[in-house]
Amino acid sequence: MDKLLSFMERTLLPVTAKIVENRYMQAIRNAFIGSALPMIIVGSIFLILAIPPLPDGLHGGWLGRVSEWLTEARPMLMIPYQLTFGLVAFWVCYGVAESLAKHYKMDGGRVGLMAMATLLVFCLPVGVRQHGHLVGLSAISLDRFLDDLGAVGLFVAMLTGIGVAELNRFLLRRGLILKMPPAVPQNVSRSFEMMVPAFLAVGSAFLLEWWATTTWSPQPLDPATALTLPQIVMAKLSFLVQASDTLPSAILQIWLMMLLWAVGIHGMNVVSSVAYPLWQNNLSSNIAELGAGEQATHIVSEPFFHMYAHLGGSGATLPLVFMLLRSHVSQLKQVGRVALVPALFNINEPVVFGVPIALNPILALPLLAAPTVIVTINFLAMHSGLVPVPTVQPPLTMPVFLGGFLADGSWRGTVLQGVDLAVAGLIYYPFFKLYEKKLSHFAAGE
Amino acid sequence: MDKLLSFMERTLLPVTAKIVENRYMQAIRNAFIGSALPMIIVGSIFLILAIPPLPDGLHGGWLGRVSEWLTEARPMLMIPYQLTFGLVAFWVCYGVAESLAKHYKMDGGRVGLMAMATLLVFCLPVGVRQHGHLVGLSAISLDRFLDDLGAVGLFVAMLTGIGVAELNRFLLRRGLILKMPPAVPQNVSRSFEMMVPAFLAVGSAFLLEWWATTTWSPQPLDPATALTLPQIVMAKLSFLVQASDTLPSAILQIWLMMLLWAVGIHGMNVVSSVAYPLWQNNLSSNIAELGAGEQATHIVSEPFFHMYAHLGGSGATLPLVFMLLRSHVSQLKQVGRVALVPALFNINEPVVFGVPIALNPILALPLLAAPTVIVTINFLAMHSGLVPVPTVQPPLTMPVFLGGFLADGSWRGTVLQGVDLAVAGLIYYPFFKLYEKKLSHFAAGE
Amino acid sequence: MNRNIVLVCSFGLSTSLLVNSMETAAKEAGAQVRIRAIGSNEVPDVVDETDVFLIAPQVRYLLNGIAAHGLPAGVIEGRAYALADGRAALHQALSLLEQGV
Amino acid sequence: MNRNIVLVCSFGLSTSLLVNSMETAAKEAGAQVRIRAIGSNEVPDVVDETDVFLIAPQVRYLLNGIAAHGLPAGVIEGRAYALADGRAALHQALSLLEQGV
Repeated sequence: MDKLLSFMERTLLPVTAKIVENRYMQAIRNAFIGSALPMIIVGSIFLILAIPPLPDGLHGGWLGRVSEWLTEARPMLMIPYQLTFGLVAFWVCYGVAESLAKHYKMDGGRVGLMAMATLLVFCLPVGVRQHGHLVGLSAISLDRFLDDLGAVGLFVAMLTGIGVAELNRFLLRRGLILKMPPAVPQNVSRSFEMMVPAFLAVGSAFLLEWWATTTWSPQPLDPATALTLPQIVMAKLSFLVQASDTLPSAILQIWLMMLLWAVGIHGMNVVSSVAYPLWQNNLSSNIAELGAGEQATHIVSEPFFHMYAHLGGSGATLPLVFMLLRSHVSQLKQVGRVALVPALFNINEPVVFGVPIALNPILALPLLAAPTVIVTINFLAMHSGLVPVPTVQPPLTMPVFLGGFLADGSWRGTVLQGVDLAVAGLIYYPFFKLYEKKLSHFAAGE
Repeated sequence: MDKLLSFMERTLLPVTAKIVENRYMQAIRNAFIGSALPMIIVGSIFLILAIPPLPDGLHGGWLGRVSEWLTEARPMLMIPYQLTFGLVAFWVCYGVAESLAKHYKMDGGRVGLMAMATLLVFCLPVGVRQHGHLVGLSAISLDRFLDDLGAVGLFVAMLTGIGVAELNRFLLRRGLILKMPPAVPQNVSRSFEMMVPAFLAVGSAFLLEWWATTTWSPQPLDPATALTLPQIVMAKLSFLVQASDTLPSAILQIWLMMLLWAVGIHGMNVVSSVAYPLWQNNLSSNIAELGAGEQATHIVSEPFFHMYAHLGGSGATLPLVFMLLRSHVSQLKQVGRVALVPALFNINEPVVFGVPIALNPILALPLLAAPTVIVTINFLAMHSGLVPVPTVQPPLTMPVFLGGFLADGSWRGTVLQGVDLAVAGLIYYPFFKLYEKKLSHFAAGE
Repeated sequence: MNRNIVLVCSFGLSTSLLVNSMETAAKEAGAQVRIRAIGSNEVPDVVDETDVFLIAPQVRYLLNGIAAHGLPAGVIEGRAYALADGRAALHQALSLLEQGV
Repeated sequence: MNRNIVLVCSFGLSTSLLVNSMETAAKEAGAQVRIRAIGSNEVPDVVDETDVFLIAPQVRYLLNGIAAHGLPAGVIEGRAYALADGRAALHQALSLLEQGV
């Protein structure tokens, strides 16, 4: 086991470094954390206000009238959500371009705006005819346009952000921009430097969209059915999104995260670099279903892991902290004391490196097993409808029990977290005892 | 005259300082130059491509077919323009918030995005009913939504940018934000710090919009006629926009600019601080008319001054440069040599301070008179339909003749510039000779 | 002259404890240091104002990339990181500084 | 030690000539200076790296606001500005530096 862990570390470290250090992956992660996350979380709050977690079947009385009004006003109350979280691809597009531009020492804000304008072009079908005449944006519905700026457009948005930043870099390097003398102040010279890249970005997006719409849309071209690039790309990638929302995928993802953490690498960080867009898609689909008065059905999203699996931090280590606090080995007790408060906010690096769990042949096993079992339980509980699926993404530091309630707007989420904690505790306990014993032996042997 | 000029300087300097140094005015100017200008100019290029300056009445032949296709495809070809220049308020809103946030040492990009999300809320009527039911964004047309992000929404966009930045500052100062420990990296802590301000900004925009829509829209509320805040504000301010597009207004504006320049203050800078939104409105109205196949009718816009009045720089000093070059006073000849190349790109500080014109009692008169006469000629020429009104905003450094052609897409614009140059030359010439004589006397007296 | 110690972590939520404790340790030891934590993406921005990088163990795969900037850099020992042992981390930073690159 | 001279203008299109000519003058005179031009809005950002401000005549209404930062500041003489007379402007900057605030 010891050998296996150190072999894994040697193998995984370089791969991880490549994934996480890749500048595009970094830009995407920065975009999600820096630009989209506030919109996602604030949007989630508006969503809770628009579709509050009230018990079903309220009729009559004060609460019943509120509930009825809320149902009637839902389309209107969804607006603040739709214009924040609902435009997640728009904010991500800005963030990716801004972050990458800063990486290249260019003006992040300006490049970010240029990427936004470019993405907007991709969200309108081009070359569509109505009554035989070519039509412009007046023929497209606002609904469909904004849809493309949401989860549907995430892949195209990330690519647009990268593409626009790279275009700027290429043109700047080759000197193919309107260059002002060095003495001209930055705000003016930057404005002029943007003109050639902005023209090329928006112009080529327009031509690409024209080609894509006319090539891939159902014929004859019609504003109601014509497809945009985000829709086309999403259709091609929908197998990925669908595949991501299955039990094997959930287990694969948690396994990867925990394998990395077993050798002390930030697994959530690495896996989310790749999986975040898929999670956001599933979450957004849930909200769309909810908004339409249907049952939300997509299970595997960010809160599925952060709220229901990583209880007290990656690996569901909260029960372990309580065991540490009551340990007779003073070293472990000390770790428990330091680790308690962070663990209440789902931060468990003190546990992982203090006990340590990382690279620990005894504790690596429950670190892998506990979250896997929990994820399986949660998936089945949500799939069977016992517990609603998550529709809200609370901040990752949301304490356990509260997080479970907020994420699916139901006390059943809280109960599920309780069950998960008990299961995790049962799995950790024997291994913890074994490790404690080993440490006592060492202490006695000294 | 000498006394008058120095009195004006003493009076105007502090007023100018207040207008230009005001942090909101600075933020608005930065927003137009840094964030909106690239979009305005690139959008103008797309506009030229969509509505190229082809002679009227082309039928048959190769050029005729191109012309016909262009007319047919116009709604589609307008898209790149509509999503760049057409969203000028959207970019200005970001720019104002970003610039003001940076002034307050906050994160410009994040505050800018928050302002954009807030502005989007203002562009949707809230509380509208259709068939008796409250409706959300699906009932609103994309056309009207995007309209509000254009010139119509400029005033609200600037106020939104200022409001959101001030809200952030207020909450930050009072500590009313989710504060992370100082050791948390900036990208994460900023993301958390945005949540309270973003919630309050979007939330209160929603409530304000709800109140505004239900209070000011024609009753009964209907998605087709309900008004948004940008539309309501624009309606209240439309008298200003209309008043701005008159000959007295044009003369007043050029007088202010030239009075300031007469005492050596950057007049265009000061006047545009206030007038830019009005100019943009007039320009956008022209483009809307053009897009609808009508005649553009709004005269007083940015290119009306930059392209047709400030020939060779503020004050139409280009003819003066040629007089300088041929002067027998070596001092003037020297200024002419330095001033020639900048003047070809409409930069005339070397003339203003080299001759000098500023604070020069002899040359202050033609500096005021020449642009006033030119502006009057141009206004009348455009009003009578002899010359088309400007529909495109070339960069301010666009050389004379070329700029006149580009701004209205017609050779008549170039001819008008030629006439203007001749008139300016005639007005400057006697005063120039007088001044030259005075200098020769001095030189002889020495 | 103040030496700049920069801690590199991922989301940085767990690093704040260590920074505080290192600052206390520095005060006790009379060491002239400025300590801050940054996310991995900020590394290129702060290179000019950094004398030594300490890397959190869960992102130790960043070591090679960071060391390429030509400054002393090391991974914080797991237990010191976990227990927010400021003295140990400070000691590690100072000895990295002494060794140079 | 390099002294930082910052020229403040409006759009800055006309200041570039002067910067170049000042740099030439500085080289000739062997003066150790770094010269740059900024827009008026950038003043607060560069205060820390500035030793003296020179203000273009057409934005001379900025003088009071800029002088409030407690650094030597002056308006460039019109003719020196107009003719891109680097020597005169450099001389003005250096004497402002000598006088202090």
